[in-house]
Amino acid sequence: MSFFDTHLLNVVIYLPLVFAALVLMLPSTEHGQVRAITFVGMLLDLAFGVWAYFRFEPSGAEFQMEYRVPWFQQFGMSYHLGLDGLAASLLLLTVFLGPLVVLASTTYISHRIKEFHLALLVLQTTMLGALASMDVLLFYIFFEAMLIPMYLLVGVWGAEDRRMAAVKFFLYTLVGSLLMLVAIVAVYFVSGAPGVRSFDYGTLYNNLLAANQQLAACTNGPEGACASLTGLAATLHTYGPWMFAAFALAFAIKVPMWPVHTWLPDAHVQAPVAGSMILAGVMLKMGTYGFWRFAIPLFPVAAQAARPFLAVLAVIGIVYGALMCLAQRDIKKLIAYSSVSHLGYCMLGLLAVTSEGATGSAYQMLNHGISTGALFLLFGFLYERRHTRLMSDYGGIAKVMPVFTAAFVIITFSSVAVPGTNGFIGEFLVLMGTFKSTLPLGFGAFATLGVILGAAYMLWMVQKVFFGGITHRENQHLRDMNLREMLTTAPFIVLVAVMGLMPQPFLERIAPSTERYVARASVGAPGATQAKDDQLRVEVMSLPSTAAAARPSVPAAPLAVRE
Amino acid sequence: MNLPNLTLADFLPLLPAIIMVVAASVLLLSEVFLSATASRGYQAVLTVVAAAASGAVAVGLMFEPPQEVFLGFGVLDPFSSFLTLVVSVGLGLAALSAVGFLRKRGAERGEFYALMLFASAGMSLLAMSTEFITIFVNIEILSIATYALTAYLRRGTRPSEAGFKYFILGAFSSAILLYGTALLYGATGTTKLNDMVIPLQQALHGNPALVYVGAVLIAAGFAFKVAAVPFHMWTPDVYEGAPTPVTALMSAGVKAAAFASLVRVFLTVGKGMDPKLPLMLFATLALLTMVAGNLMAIPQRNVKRMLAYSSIAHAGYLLLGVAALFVAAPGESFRVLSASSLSGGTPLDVARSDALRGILYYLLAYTFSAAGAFAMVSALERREDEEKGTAWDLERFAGLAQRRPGYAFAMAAFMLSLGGIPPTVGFMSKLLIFQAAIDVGLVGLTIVAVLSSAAGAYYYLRVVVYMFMHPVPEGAQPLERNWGTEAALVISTVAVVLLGILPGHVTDWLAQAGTLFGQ
Amino acid sequence: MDGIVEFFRTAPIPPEVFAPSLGLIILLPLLGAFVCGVFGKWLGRANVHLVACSAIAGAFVLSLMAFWATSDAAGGRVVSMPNAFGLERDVVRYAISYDYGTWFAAGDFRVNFGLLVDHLSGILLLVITGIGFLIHLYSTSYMEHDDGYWRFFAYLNLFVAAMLTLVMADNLVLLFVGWEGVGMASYLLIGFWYTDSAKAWAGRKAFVTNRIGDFAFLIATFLLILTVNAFSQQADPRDYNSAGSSRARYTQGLLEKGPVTFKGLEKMALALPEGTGGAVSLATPIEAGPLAGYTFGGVMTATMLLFLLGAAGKSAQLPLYVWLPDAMAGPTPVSALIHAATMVTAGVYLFCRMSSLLVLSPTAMATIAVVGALTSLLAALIAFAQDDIKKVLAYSTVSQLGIMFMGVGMGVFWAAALHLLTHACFKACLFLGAGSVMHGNGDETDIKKLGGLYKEMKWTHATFLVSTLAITGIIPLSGFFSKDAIFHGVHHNHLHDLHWVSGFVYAMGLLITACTAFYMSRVYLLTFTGKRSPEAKVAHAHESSWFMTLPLVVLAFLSVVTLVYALPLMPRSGGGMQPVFENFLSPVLRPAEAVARAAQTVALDHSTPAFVDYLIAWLVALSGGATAAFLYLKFFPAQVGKPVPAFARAVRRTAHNKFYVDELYEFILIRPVKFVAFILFRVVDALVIDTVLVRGTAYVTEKVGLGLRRLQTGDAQAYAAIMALAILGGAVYALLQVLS
Amino acid sequence: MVPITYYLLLAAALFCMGMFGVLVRTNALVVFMCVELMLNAVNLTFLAFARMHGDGIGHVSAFFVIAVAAAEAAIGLAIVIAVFRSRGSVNVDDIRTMKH
Repeated sequence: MSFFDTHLLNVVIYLPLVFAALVLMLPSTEHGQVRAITFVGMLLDLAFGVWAYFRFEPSGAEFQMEYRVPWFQQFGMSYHLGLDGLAASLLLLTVFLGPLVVLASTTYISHRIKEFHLALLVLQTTMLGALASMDVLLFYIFFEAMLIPMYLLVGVWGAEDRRMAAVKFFLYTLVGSLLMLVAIVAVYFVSGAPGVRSFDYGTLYNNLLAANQQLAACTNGPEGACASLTGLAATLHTYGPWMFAAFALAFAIKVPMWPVHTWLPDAHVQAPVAGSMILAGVMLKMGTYGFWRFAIPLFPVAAQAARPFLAVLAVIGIVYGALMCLAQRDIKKLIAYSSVSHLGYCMLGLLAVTSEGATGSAYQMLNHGISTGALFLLFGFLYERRHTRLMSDYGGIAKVMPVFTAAFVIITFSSVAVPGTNGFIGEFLVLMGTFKSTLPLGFGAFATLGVILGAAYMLWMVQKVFFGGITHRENQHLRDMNLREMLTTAPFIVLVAVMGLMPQPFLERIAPSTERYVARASVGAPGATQAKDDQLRVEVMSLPSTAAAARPSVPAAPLAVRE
Repeated sequence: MNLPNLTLADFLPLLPAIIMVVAASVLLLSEVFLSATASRGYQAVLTVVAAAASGAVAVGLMFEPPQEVFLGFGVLDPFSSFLTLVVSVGLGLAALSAVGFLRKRGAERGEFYALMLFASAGMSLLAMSTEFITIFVNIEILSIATYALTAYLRRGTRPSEAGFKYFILGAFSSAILLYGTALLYGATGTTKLNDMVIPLQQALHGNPALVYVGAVLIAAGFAFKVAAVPFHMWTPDVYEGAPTPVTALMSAGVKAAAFASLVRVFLTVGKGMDPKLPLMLFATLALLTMVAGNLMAIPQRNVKRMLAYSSIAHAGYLLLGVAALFVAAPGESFRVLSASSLSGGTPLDVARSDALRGILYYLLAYTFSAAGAFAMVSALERREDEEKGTAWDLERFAGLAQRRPGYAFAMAAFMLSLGGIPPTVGFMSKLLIFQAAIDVGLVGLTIVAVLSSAAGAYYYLRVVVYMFMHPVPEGAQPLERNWGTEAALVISTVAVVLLGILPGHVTDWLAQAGTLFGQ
Repeated sequence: MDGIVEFFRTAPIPPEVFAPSLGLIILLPLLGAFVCGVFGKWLGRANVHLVACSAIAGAFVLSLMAFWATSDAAGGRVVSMPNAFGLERDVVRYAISYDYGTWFAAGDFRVNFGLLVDHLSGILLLVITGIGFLIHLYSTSYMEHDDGYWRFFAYLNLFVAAMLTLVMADNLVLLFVGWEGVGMASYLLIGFWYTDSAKAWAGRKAFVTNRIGDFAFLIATFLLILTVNAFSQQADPRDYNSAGSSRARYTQGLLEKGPVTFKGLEKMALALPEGTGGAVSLATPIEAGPLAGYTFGGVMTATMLLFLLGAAGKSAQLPLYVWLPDAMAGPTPVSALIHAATMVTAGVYLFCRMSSLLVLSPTAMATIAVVGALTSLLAALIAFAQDDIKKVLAYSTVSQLGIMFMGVGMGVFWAAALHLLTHACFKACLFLGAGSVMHGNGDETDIKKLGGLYKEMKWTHATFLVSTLAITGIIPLSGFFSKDAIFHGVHHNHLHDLHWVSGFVYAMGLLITACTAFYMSRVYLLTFTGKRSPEAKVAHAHESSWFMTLPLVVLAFLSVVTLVYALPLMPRSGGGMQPVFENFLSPVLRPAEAVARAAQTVALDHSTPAFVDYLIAWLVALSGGATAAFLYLKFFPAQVGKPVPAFARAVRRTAHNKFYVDELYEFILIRPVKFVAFILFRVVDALVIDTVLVRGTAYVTEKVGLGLRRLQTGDAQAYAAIMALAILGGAVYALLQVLS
Repeated sequence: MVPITYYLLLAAALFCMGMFGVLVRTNALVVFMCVELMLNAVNLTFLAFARMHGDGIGHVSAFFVIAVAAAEAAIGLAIVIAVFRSRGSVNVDDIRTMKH
């Protein structure tokens, strides 16, 4: 029973914070040291993160490396961490991006360097915490806290129009998540009597499960069968859709799904390279992760009802995002809109509720993190050299930057999902899952259009930027990537190949979560083969202390005043 | 005519108030013997010490069993003790931020602190009083002191104007409150809350008109003190005109005490009337206050005034908690003002104690955040511009992150806390209030609350934007540092963050305070 | 004699020993690509040449071994591989395979790295690596002045690797890897000279057009997967028996190798026809799943039509052929390898591979045949008026591919494959010849500005002549036989309910033959005969080095000798003789024939062409050639100076501008999409969502705040008044409560 | 013997008059006097009820109110003087520098 058996997740999450403290002690003039310490911290975190990833036993319990202590109990909260397959994968992605982001910013960020790295480290902690939280409110706290450092990243180190973008990003997300907060508290209350209810994911889910099954039975039963419902099921029947809507809105904004996506282009365009990388790489996944973990399993019936609608939005997102790209002149904006398109695939895969689709969706989350992250990274290098985002200001730079071009083209192929790269597997699985699902065939067909458009806009951009003759004199003497930049890019390219050719190690860890997700999501589906209970119920460790979560505060006898 | 024999046990509960009063008197007396030029640094120290002492005593009292004091004119219970704690905190922070403020203006005089102490004594007593005349007297004690404090600075037109408005409207409102009291007295024949319950229930069958109108008038009186829309109009002007530390004290202490008394009175009076009335009353007030407060703060460039509006908005959230106290039975439908049948089988008394807990925690949270924010304002304002009213312009905050990273961080913490963003205490306290409201089914109102607080985030963020994302304005003279201000900042920052992350112990007390409420 | 036969029938490396190293055939070029691409700059020209060529050479040797192994019959025991989907006794003969394990799996879907070499893929392996090697050799000299050589060879190796994957894949998804891989490689190679943006655009055009095909390909794959699921749920033992399988084995196969392997699909195809009895037939509606309600036959037709679109993308058929002519922007060896010999024939290969499924749907077959015929004719007509030698060859490629599609569509798979083979030889030869011509004439490609090269470039001229004759279809060259085999089959095969097709396609075929003969002769005559054109860039062309001529000679030689394949020398099982190639491919195509026989969707005819057929075809070809000869040797030289009649000019202009198809697409497809995108961005995204909804909300909020602010007049009495009013309201409400 | 209702109505009337005065009069001093009037109306009410209930609470309350009113008067007049000092007028309509 070593220290790490219990605390590994804590270490992974709070290590960046510790290093933030170290950085805080440094004088803000010591740029080199600040960078070095941050980098070391991120590397260590990567090491621990990888360790955690490999500790995760695919065949083991759903949630592993759990850690739970009482925290703010009379309010039904406990400090509870744990990883399932999906969370582990996303956690790996997060810690993987960490050091690279630092490397990417070494020359990009020239002022207020100490603050910048502080923000990075804090951001890392919040993201990891959100991924590992097993307590809904804990998740919410991290989910919200995440906004602050990112807001600063965009607003302080961003491009010319950064303030607007930062505030827009913040408020956009806040509105959604605040409504979700109401829903969280509401579902906490309806979930059970004072003694048994808790914000803990497991408790919450298990409390709702039976009612959800009843509700599903009557919803898919004859007309008006739900009138006879009582208790929790009845409440869910009346308010479930509202609560789901609140959750869905919050996460849909984060994803972002059409039509609540307009914060993304601004944020991406204005953010510094680090901001864009993390935003695309990890933050957007919080939305899909939220759907996967909370919104859909907690309210399967409402989700079932809303599924066609959401799926339509997802497909619109895919095609619409791609079309937007064709209309852009600004490279970063194009990449941002391509994210909208890619995340549309993730959502579609989720909503297909087939194991292929869900697996593909999860894998697509990782792919997008890598390919789009790399695209932003590479463009960041270019931007450092030329300080313009317009395609028309480039052209023909393949001549002067061959290595850079090669890297960019490889990533581009990954982003347009050429077989052999990681992108293909995710996209293929998502589409197949969609075709296999109970959604009409049209969804799959339209989504597949993205394959064409994707190639169209990405290659168009590559063409305009890299090929043809050099049209601007400034571009004649651009220097090619230096060693640091190559080192920063290499991991991405390696991963593109590795994840494309041997995805099994990654898929294996995702698979168990997928099965459970599908089982839980299809609780609400008509005529879904009811999965075994051990697939549905969430098994988590109970509080070590005897105190039950959410002990009701019993009122004492009124004051003896008059006798 | 036999005098009641009072034992020392009757005076023990008053200890915090007594400490403050004694300290005040010491200050006044010592001031007499000081030459105009003598250093007066000790005064702030003494005030802070008194505040600390009374706070400590209050904490100690929190574990005393609930008891009547002075034949039921007052009551000692964790609720009142916790409020005393809140008041002492507010007093301490205000006094700390006053040090530099007064020195800058060469207005250090003992009566300033003495008045602060008197006001705080009044607040802490108000939290305890359970008899209408006592309540009235205490309200007047704290009001009169604050009237004087508001007009304390004699330079310029603003302080006197603020004082005048505050005074006229304050007197007006207390007259109204008093009239309400009289009506209730007429209906019940007593002014003690505890004795009122039964006559009220009888009156309900007799002629409830007196009771109802009286209740409305009393509510109006309190609504003025807590600055609830539409009784809020004085707030921005007075907060702007008053010396910033005084503003801090008002926004923290006065509001807290008034809320405490409001809750006490209405939990009792409410028993004597159809619960629908107070629910409607406070739900409406909450709705108006939250929405209007936030909306009106949005266009403000004057930070001090913006904070005034924000304090109105916060009163709104607190009123939401108050409204949650008066939900008797959740209705069926989903309306904004009335409760919907969401409640998960929580017994109403439990829900009620949760609501009380939420209110108390919110008061503490708000005290720290607001006092800290005002301390920062007082550190940044330039008195040359006071007449123009630009002394508190957002520009003063531009580039603060480069000039004083520590200050900027602290202010950011306060702003986020006021905006209710985790991981700050502001989030936790809002959470408790919302939880209470949702628990009893005030979902519609809660949704309004969160939406308005999202709107609120905008103007809080704007301060952050100025501090972090705007360049330092050229010709910005260096900020002189001051131990008092910095102490205030450090204390409140630490509190804001710690209470946000580890609310455990405080909420344990609150569980007590909320439940062991003398009802 | 028997000794020799025995020697050829015993593979030097026993199949079971060799099978595991099949992967090397792909890995070698891949490695070459990696080395050339990453270290090419430092290695220097010679080393790069060495690495690239030896990689391909190695692959060629291995392919030879593989090919040999597939024909291994040592001691009369024919090489055979177990069929995971069939019963134990039911093995696949003349084939070796190896499964490198799972690539990816999710849910009940799984894809393996499974390689399969049978006679069909074997012969293609030889073509790819063999011709590939020759073209590498050729390129070493052709690219000698280009300092992007290392990129070039990296791409070329990459392409070969992808193409080999495509051919050796034993399942659709892996095939798709190659399918897109070659697309990617050709994108890189077409845009090889990226500094000329027109060339780079051509690359993008090729890729995107191919993507349109891939879009259909993907959907078709998914439909197949769904069909397999439905089949495995609905089929009953009789179905499995008729396919020589059993439920247990079949589901086991699905578990091990996934639903998209060709062998598995073959089994399903065998089980589907009505003739077999059983629960599932073409007319059976699918019960469950997304396809519920559609019949198996209907789904199969849809799938095959989608595959047709996919193949049309890759093999440059209507409506997606437009990219191929532009693809000539790439270096000439690329055009020879990718856009003549190998990649563009992928569509034909695909259909031969899935012949057993294809024959289930006469509709699809008819469509394929007709599309092929129309494409072929259109391309031929366009080729009439092209003056760029490579463009002419490009269109002739399109036309020849059309002919192959006709064959596939009418069920003469073996002939189509044979034509694929012969066409690979002579078209590669033609392209390389053209390359040699350009190389010798300062990259001049306009045939009007060449001429009289027969003296200067003897080798080039000779080989070009041979391959021209071959493509024109002159006895006794391979082209004649393969093409005629197709036409013969087309003529005598009959699609169920669609008898008119064979007649129509056959007629078209003859017409195409004539046209082919015409434009090819035109190219040949204008380029090599006559006297040197005054506008020639260089006064005297020089013959290329032997690096370039040797491949020409080899290819010319091949394009002669491959005729052997078409000769009816092998004994047919049912008596009589059958062409070598048909016999050779019969192990691959036997299931298709079985299915066709059972389903009676297409009546396959196996008669060998009679002398009359030969004669007709020959005359047609000759007539075309003769016309060309007459026009360009006698008529036009005489007409010089005379005004050309208007209609002639109009016709020529139209043909020269490719019948304005590109412009049409631009107008009906590309412009609208761009326009819609622009409108959506400006109106929906920027205006409606962002400005009106998002910023609008903020704006309204702020305005309301400003409005409320106005109430703060600063007048204490006003404040008091408002308070009073509020109290009044409260009191009134309270009193109302009392009254009620 | 005058019934209590009359006293109450009188008190209410006085209260309303005071309130109205606060709203309309412009001279700060007069406004302040109106407030005093309201307080006295309250006193009247207290006494009337005290009479009705026949106990001492009402009287006590009245005395308290008077005392407090005196204190208020003290501070209030001081403030009015401060206002007069700073702007030379005690006209309520002039005292509106801070607004919005």
